[in-house]
Formats: sequence, C-alpha cells, structure tokens
Amino acid sequence: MVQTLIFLLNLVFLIIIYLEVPPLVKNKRWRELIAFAVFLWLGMVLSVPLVLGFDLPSPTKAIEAIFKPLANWLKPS
Amino acid sequence: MFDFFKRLESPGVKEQSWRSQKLKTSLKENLTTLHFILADCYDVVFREFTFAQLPDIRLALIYVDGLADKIQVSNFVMRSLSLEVPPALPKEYKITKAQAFDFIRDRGLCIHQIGEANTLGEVIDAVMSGDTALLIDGHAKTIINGARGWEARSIEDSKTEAVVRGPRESFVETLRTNTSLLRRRIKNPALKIEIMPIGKITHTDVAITYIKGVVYPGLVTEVKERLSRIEIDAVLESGYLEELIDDNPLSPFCTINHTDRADKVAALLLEGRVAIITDGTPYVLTVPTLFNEIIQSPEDYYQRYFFYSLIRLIRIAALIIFLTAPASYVALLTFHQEMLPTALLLSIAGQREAVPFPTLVEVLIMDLTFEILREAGIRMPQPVGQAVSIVGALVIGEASVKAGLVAPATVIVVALTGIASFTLCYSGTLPLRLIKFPLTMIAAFTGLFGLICSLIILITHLASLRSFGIPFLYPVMPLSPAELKDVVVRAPWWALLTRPHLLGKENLHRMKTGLKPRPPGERK
Amino acid sequence: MKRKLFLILLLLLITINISGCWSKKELNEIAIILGTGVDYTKDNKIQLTYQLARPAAFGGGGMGGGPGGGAAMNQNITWVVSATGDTVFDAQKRLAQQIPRHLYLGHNVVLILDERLCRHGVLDVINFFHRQPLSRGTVWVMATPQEAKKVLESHSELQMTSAQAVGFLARLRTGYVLRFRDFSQDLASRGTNPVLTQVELKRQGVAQGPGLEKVHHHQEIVLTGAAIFKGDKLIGWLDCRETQGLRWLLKGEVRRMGVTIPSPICPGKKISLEVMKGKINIDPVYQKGKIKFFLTIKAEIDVIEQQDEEDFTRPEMIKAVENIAAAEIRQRVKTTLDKVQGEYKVDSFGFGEAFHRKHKREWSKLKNRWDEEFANAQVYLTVKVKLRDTGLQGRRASLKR
Amino acid sequence: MIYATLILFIPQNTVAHAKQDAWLSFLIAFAGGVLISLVVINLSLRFPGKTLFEYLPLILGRWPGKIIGFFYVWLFIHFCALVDREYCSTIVAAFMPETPLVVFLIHGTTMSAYITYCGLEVLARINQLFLPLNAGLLTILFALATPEMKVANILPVFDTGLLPLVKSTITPLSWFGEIITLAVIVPYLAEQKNVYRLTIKALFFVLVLIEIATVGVLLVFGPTLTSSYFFPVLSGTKMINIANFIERLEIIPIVIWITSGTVKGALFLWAAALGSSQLLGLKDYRPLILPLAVIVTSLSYLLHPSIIDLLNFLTQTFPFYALTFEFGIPFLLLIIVLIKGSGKK
Repeated sequence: MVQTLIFLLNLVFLIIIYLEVPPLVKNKRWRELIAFAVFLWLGMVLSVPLVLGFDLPSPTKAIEAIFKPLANWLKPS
Repeated sequence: MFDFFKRLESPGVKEQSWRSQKLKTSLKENLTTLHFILADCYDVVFREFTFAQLPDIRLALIYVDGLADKIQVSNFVMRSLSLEVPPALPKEYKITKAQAFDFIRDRGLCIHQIGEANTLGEVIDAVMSGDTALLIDGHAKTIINGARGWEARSIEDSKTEAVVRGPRESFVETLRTNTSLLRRRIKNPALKIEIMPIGKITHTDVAITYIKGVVYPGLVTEVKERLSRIEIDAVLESGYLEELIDDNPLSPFCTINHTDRADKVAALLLEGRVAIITDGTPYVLTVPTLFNEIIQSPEDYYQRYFFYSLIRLIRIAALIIFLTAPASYVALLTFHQEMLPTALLLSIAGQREAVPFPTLVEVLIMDLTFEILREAGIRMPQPVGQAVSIVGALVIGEASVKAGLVAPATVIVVALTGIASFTLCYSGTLPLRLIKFPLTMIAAFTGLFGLICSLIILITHLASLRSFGIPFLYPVMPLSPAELKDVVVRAPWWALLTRPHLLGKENLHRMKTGLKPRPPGERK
Repeated sequence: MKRKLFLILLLLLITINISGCWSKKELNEIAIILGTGVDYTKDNKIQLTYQLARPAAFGGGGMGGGPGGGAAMNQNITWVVSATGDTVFDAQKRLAQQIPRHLYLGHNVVLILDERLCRHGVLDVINFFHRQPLSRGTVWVMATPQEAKKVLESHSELQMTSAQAVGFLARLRTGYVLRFRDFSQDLASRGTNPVLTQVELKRQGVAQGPGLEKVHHHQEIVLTGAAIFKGDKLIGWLDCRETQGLRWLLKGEVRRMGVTIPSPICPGKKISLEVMKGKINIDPVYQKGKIKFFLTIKAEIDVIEQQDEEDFTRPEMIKAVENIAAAEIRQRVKTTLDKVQGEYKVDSFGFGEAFHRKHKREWSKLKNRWDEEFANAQVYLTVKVKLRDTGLQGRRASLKR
Repeated sequence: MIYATLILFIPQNTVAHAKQDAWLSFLIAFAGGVLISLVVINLSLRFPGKTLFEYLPLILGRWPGKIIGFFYVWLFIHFCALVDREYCSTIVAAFMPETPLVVFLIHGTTMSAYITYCGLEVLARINQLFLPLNAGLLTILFALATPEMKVANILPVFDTGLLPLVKSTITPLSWFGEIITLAVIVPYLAEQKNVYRLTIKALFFVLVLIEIATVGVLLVFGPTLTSSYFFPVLSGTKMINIANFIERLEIIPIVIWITSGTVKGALFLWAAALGSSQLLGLKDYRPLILPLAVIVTSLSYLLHPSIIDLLNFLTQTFPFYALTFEFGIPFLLLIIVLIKGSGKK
C-alpha cells in the first residue's frame, strides 16, 4: 500500500515537473525555476512523511500556543 | 523536451514550377505546354478552330468537360467566332492579327463574365474551376470565359436542423449558390463576401462573409489573418478550416459552430458574426460561437414567444439531464441511496435484484448500446436506417430487461438521456456526449462529490474558453443579465432591441424602441 | 492549453487510481431498514429490531406477474430481525453478523420504543440515531406498551409494509405524532417534556379476497394515544380521548379532529363537528411568586353530521351549538390537563418555553425546578368556537315538515 | 469585473455563545467586516496598481516588508488549507465516512489549482456563476424549510447578555475579515472608483446569505440543538419534507459547500501564488501554483488530527490569529502611512 502511494506521489511530482519545467527552461526563467524548485521541495517535505506515516508536528500547535490566553476566553462554558 | 512531433515539420506542398510561367505568343507552343501539363487529364477538352473573320488566326478552347457549360460555350463562343461574322461590324473595319484579341474580347463573345490571363497558372486555375480558356494565336494572353455550369444538387430542406415553421432552404455544395442564398436574404451592399482560395492542391474557394457596419472590424481582420495562415494541401470540408482556426485546439469543445441553414447564417450575420463559406460543402462556419447556441434553434424566433420560451427552458433542462442523468443515477444508486424517496428506492432495488452487473457497468452497457444504435442509424442506407435504430432500440431494450441483464430504470435513464440530446443543437452535443462517459465513471467511483467536482472543472474549462475573443459562456459568464432574455427565454421581438453587446457593439440597436403592438386608440 | 488538458488528465488519473470505491455500496448490497424497534430486555440489555425490506418483492415489471403489490402477494415483503446487546450499536453489530448485506438506515420510517425502555430512560438509546449521518430527523418516534419487536412483526393490508403504513398514518395526523427532531428538541429543552405517540398492534378488520380459503384475522399497527415523559423517562399513558385534549394544548394541532356534542334541543341526539382550524394562545403571568397561565383556544368548526332536526339557518342555534362545542372542547382539554398536570405533574405542553419567552429573568431562577412549579401553577382556560360551515345542508331534511 | 469573496460557512459556533441571538452577532460582525474592508481598501488606493505584497516593502522598507509579506503568503496558504479541510471534513463526516479524507483534499486542491491556473478573470467569472447559484439554492432551502420552522425558537431576543454576544461576534468577524484578500485584488479591479461601494455591497450580500442560513437553522432547531450539531445546515436540510415528495435535499448544501469552498480556496491560492511571485520578483506566478497546491494539500491534512480539533481551532484560536493579520497589521500600516505621508492622496 505504502509503495503504491509513494509511486503515485512520485508520479504526481513528475507530472508537475513535466508540466512546469520545460517552458521555464525554454524561456530561460531561472528565477522562476528556483522559486518553483523551492516550493516543490517544501511540498515534498510535507507530503512524503505523510505518506510514509510519520507524524509531523502541526503548525496549528504553535499558533494555538501563542494565542492560548485569548482562546481560553472564547471556550464555550 | 518530449516534443518529437514538432520536429517532423511538414515540408508543405511543393510549388509547381510552371505556375508563374508567362504564355507565349505562339499558339502551338502554348498548346504543347498545356498538353504537357494537362497530360492524362481525360476530362480536359482541347478544341482548335479557325477564326471566321481572319482565317489565318487559329483559336483554341480549353475547358473541363462537365464543369463548363457546353451549350453556352458552343453557342456563344464557338458559333460566334467560327461561323458568324458579327453583322454589326462596319464595312471598312479591317481586322488585323494584332487587333484580333481586343476584337474578340469586345465584340466576338456573348458571355457575361470574361477575364484575361497571362500566366499558365492562371489559365490552369481558371480551367480547373470550370471556366473556358480561349487561346488566340499571336497573343501572349488568353480570354477566360466564365461559362460555368455543372451538375449540382438542387436546394433542399435542411437535413440536420429541421423546423416546423421557417424557411426550408439549406445550403448546397456550390459556393455561388450559397452566397446567392445569403444575398437573397440580405439585399444590402453592406453584406460583403470576400473570396480567399485555400488549399495548395485543391484551390478551394473560401468566402468570408459579414455585414459591414454591424460586425466588429477587428473580428474580420482576425478571421482573415487566421485563414491566411493556413497552408494545407486540401480543404474538402469546412471541418478542415474549423480545426485550423480554432482558439482552443486541445479542448473537446468546438468553439466554431456550423450550420447548413441559410436563415440561421443570415441571423447570425445580423448579430455581428462572420460566416466562412467553403466551396464544396453545405456547412458554413460561423464565428464567434457561444455556448448558448446549443439551446437555440432558428425556429425559436419564428414561433410565438411564450411557448418557445418554455421550449428554451426545456432545452436547458434537457442539457442538464443529458449531461448528468446517467452520472447522477449511478451516484445515487451506489453512494447516496438516502436521497431517493423510499418507495422509489424500494422499487429500483426490486428491479435491480436480479441484475448481475454493478450499476456502472449496466449504465455503460446501455449507453454504449445507445451510441452504437445511433451511429448505426446514421451510417445505414437511409431506407433501412430508421427501421434498424427503432427495432434495435426496442428489441435490445426489451430483451435485455426481460433477460434480467439491465434494470428497467436504467433503460429509462439512458433512453431519457438520448432523447434529451436530440432537443439540442446536434454539433453542440458531440463534446457533451464524449464527456458523459468519464463523468459517469467518476460518479461511480466518487459519488456526487466527484460529479460536482467534475462539473466545476468543466465549468471552469468552459469559462476559460474564448471564441475569436468572445468568452465562450457569454452572456452567462461574464454575466450580462439583460442579455439572458435571448438565452434563458426567448423574449418577444419587440423586446429584443439590441444585438448581443459583445458582438454587435458597432451597431447595437436592432430596431426602434416602442414597437410593442398597441390597440389603435393608444397609438401615439 | 496543453497544460490545461494535462490538468484534466491529472484529475482523471487521481480520481480513478486513488479514490477507489470506499463508500460505494451497490443497491444489491444493502439491506434497507424501514422500521426500527428498541426493547429493553429483562436482563437490562438492549434488543434492537429491524424491519428490513426484501427488495425482490418490490420489483415491478420484468419480474413476472402484475405491477406493484399484486406481484408481492404471496411472498414475504419484509424480514424482521433482532439482536440484543449492551448498546444499540452493539446489537446492530450482532445483527450485521447475521445479515448478508450492509444495514442501511437512510430510509428508516419509524422508531418504536417499548415501555420498559421508556420507563428506564431513552436518552442513552437516542444518541445512536443522532450520530448516524444517515439517520434522519423526520423519522416518526413512537412508544408502545407492547414489545417493539412484536409490533414490527406485522404487515399492512394497504401499504407494502407495516412500517410505511404507520408512516402514512402519522403523516395524516389523525392522532398525536412526533418526529425525531421534535422529540430531541423537547428532550433538550427544560421548558418542555416530550410526549410520544403510542402505538399498538391491534386486531383490525378482516382481510378478504378471491382465493383466500380461510379468513385472515389481521393485526395492524394503530395509533392509540400518547406517552407522557418526564425528562427522558416515561411516566404514564394517555388514551385516545385524552390525546385529543393533548393535541389542543400542543400548538393547536387539531385540524380535522372530530368533536361530537349533544344536541341543544333534542335530548339524546347528537351533532358531530369537525375542527377546521384551531389555535391556542398561552399567556403566562408571574405574580408574587405565583405562576398563572391564561390559555385561549380558538377553533373554527364545521357541522358534519346531525341527528336532530336543528335548523342551522337560525343564528341563535348556531350560537347554542358553538357554546356547547366550546364546553365540550374545554372539558376535554381540562381532563387532559388535570391528568398531566395533576396526576403526572409534568409540563408536557411547552408552557415552560412560553414562560421563558415572556419572563426570562424569572425563568433562570425557576428552570431547574420547573416541573414542581408547573404542578402548582394555575391554568385558566377560555375556549372560543366559531361555527364556520354546515356542509351542503342548512338543516336536516325532515319527515315532519 | 465584479469581485466577491464568497464567505459562506456553517453557522455552528456562534450559536454556542449567543444562543438564539446568533443572528445578531452576525450583524455586529458585518459592521466589523466593513471597518476592516475600509482600512484595507484605503490602504490599497493609496498605492494604485500595487498589491499588498508590492506596497509592504514601500511602507516598511525592503526587508521588513518582505518578511511581513511572507507572513501573508503563509496566511493565505493557511486559509486555503483550512477552507479545503473544512468542506472536505464535512463531506467525509456527513456523507462518505469510509473514504479517506485525503482523497477529497486532493480533489479540492486540484480544482482550486486548475481554477487558479486559468487566471483571475476565470475565477471571477466562475464566482459570478456560483454566487447567484448558491444564493438561489440557499433561499430555496430556506423557503422549503419554512414548514418546519417555529418563530418561538429564536425568542426571546437578548437572552444571553452582552458578554456572550461579544464573544460570539469574534468568530464571524474573523470570517468577514477574510476580505483582506481585497488588498491583493484591488489593483486588478476594472472599476477602481467604485471599490468601496462594491465591497460593502458584497459584504452585505454575504451577510444576507449568512443570515438566511443562521436564522433558518435556528428557526428549525432552536439554539440548544443547533449548537450540538456539527453541520446544522445539513441537519436542517434533512428536515425538509414537502408532500412526501420534495425531501432528501442534502445535496444542496453539499453543492453550496463544494462550489464556494473551491472558489474560496482558489482565491487564496491565487493570492498566495501571486504574493510569493511578487515578493521574489518573478514575472509569472503560474509555475508556483502546483507546488503550492501540493503544500496546501499536505498542510490541510497535517493541520488537524480530527474535525473536533478543527472546529475548536476555528472557534477559539483562529479568530485572534486571523484578526491579527486581517485587522491588526493593516491598521498599523495605515497609521504608518498616515504618519509618513507616503503613497497618494
């Protein structure tokens, strides 16, 4: 199951790269290419562990920690 | 990167070397060349004869048997030149060899349309399109007699868009007849018909037709530009052009409509569109095309508006049913049984009890059968066609239900879908017929959620399409509420004051305001 | 453009490959539940009963035989199964082991609770039906003094199944009926105690037809009254007559209710009236720690049947009939009120809600002991009746004239 | 081009605080929404033709501006993920409990990405179709549910007191505050002059829709039951039964959720892609859409372990978090602009 998912995920990434990279290379848009690569890498970092079943820390926790005092005020009694 | 196909660019059709070659003065030489070029053209006729006035001038007629009007040619060209001396000729007038060309052109021929040609290419083109070339010895040019006449189909009822009330004339294969049909409807010099030959081998005449002062000028330029870009060997049908000038070549939706009804083309021209008439086909392209043309029929505008407004709404319903009925049927039966009324669910469940297939397979089988029957009905020889489709539908439907292969409800749904598609403009339904299948499958895998998602994608796709600069879904998206009067319903003629805004902005008003009929006492 | 096409392809790919068919259930794979019954067994377990439709019996057309019901005559239309467990879901899981299809609750028509369960408290059971995404608020909830399982093991002569029959009966509103949504709302509210419909399996008529060798004495589910709850516990029943009074008190839900009164001129003769429109207005008054309710009932009635020879073209007769009818309605309402308020000491009528709306500050003090307060409250009743129509006749045709 | 950020959500949380006065709190939140939009538009009009991401560095200086800008990119990504998560969770919980959530998320973001790919114009056009459609459907639902409604359910007015009312206002306010997206859209609007009027019109329209949903649900269920349901509108729809024929209309709220959710997601995705491309000085934002969509998908899956967590976050933490960006920062920016006197006017 995990293998299939990994395969599909890779397929998705390959398709994305196939769709986006050739025109960028053709038009020599290197800046865009770098930005694209960085974002795609971020996406990979987020999605691959999900598929593999690792628990990444949720960013929500950080936000919740910051706003905790105010949030408690809104808790329904 | 992977575009192998782009590399294999077609070299284009080779230009024949003789095309621009000038004619010689010697008739013999010219004839030799022409014989060489037209070798093995069984249907080309060469006829040499002597000019009656001046026996030392040899003349030669070249025409294609079957394209040129032989009676005209023999009566008004050959007879007048080889037998009759123009009686009105002044006595002292002496024809010299040098004058012969002008004399024959001005006084010798009783043909309405004449032209001149100096190159071999021009001569050949003229002969090939049915004109008759007259070569005169001692002159390096020819007279082209426009005496065309060939066997053509007479004007008949429209085969694809029938009406109960309305003109029945439809276009035929001959370009000239078609333009005459338009000119008879729009008796105005503003109706412009510009000819452009396309096709390196076929030299097909293509007419760009529009009404000056109504059409947006940029549109005509754009159409011409797109057409002049085309370099192709042959244009046998307007479908060739359609795919070559389409805005969205990779979309299943065709953003160029075609019709063979003369009145429909005239109406579309009057809305500010451009029509592209191709010689050799009765189907005329009209651009820009909007999606709503799928639910419009010329008859809507001829019949009483109340009923035909209802018909418009029915067509919209038919459109929705046609596109989504099989898909929602599958989704409801396999995912969302709670959405059916209890009694209906129980009844369908009872029908399905003995059916061995999953609902998806069942629907696909029926859908496929229906499409096969429809195609068979079209392809069969006409007298059998209808019988086959009716018998096929009845027998297969009845038998498959009896045999327990298909639930009666499925037959109903598929049949309803098929019938619904017949209320719409035929060519417009083709992409939808295609999309129906993936839609059904998606619905079977993801239920209504998938169906809704697909519809959103579909609408997005449609919204992103443009036909010659006009958004395909106009006037629904971008929304132009006032113009829905000719889309959702058919407003009465006295309320259809303006042309569609995006199309007819050059000349917006169709008619005077306040034309709504009133009783005599209330006038003025 | 090319990329757009690829995007569509991408979607297709994802759809077909990944999504599979998780929630997919073919129609042949589900067991459609039409009626649900919950009993509380003697060993304090929950017995869940489902009335399942047998779809083959519903097939029209190609299955041979006539359309609809005719074909189904000699086959079993429903299958009633039950299992016991600690919770409703537990019992359902046990049922699922016996039934070769997925149990499907989306088309449930009735939920029948038995008396033992109601006396024990229904909240524990109800929750299951709240959480189920497929379960609807439009399900009719009913209580029965018999065993719910027995009640569901019945069939209807006119409808396909007994569950559907009860559903239609409820929709006609010939008796007091309640939907699941209203029941849960009443349960959740402090100002109202829920009242459920009472159903029973009764011997009802004789089924007849050609080819029926012996006469079937036939039992059908009928609405027989109402069940009064205190909180989520049953504390008593109301019979048919008292239920009519109850219907007056609950938002005047009395359309098409019959009222029969003695004739104003001929002793022993009767007049039957039908209520066409009824309204109740509750006016709570709070004075010096005393709660009073002023109820005004307004009704519009038609004369349907007449045994005496009264002439309704005379205005004074109309007045007289109106007065007697008002007294009759008042009597009925009073009976119910006395029983519920006096005997059961609960507020089943939503008077508390009315009080809350008018006196919100006092309410917050009283709400926790509302039922006691209500039992001591004084209720003043006014009934106003208007005779609207007399059918096609002004007076009865008579031998004497 | 008419712009409208369709904000249609499930009025479940506010009711918990304000009980039957929930509809009032939306009115108050609407006023707050108008205030926010005024600040944002005013700011945008001071820098004509420039989006939030372009004028941030102008106001705050190059690097601080870019950093704040990236916070906004994060905010839009987060919003997009939340929107997707919301309606997908709804569908999973209410319709297809056996299907993994991630399937719906992928569908949702793919749709949004596709719409975004087609550009802002197509987005606006689609919105133009879906907005009236959804409004119509909602009104139809409301009309069909009238037989089930009891006016008594929203009485008495002002029952809960002021503090709960204020508390209940904050969540819807943060939803209205999503109008901050305007800061990115304004430069692309055709009618620059009418922005104020159009915005308030649009907000009002949204208010009407929300009120229809809220009042409808309250009238059908009453406050106690409403606050106990996760999806009151859905449960309310289940109550509809007219003549035993028109019933089982659950598909309507689902259509409303999916269409509005997709459009909203697409809008945020567009804003995020445009924002990051402008901050990085790129010529085209399109190449960034697909990677961003991947991020959004995984993020929306990652953010919350369950729907309860999601709802808790949305009702308790989210308002303050969102309002910081929606109101706090724009307000500060406006003050800085006024003091420094930069920009036009």
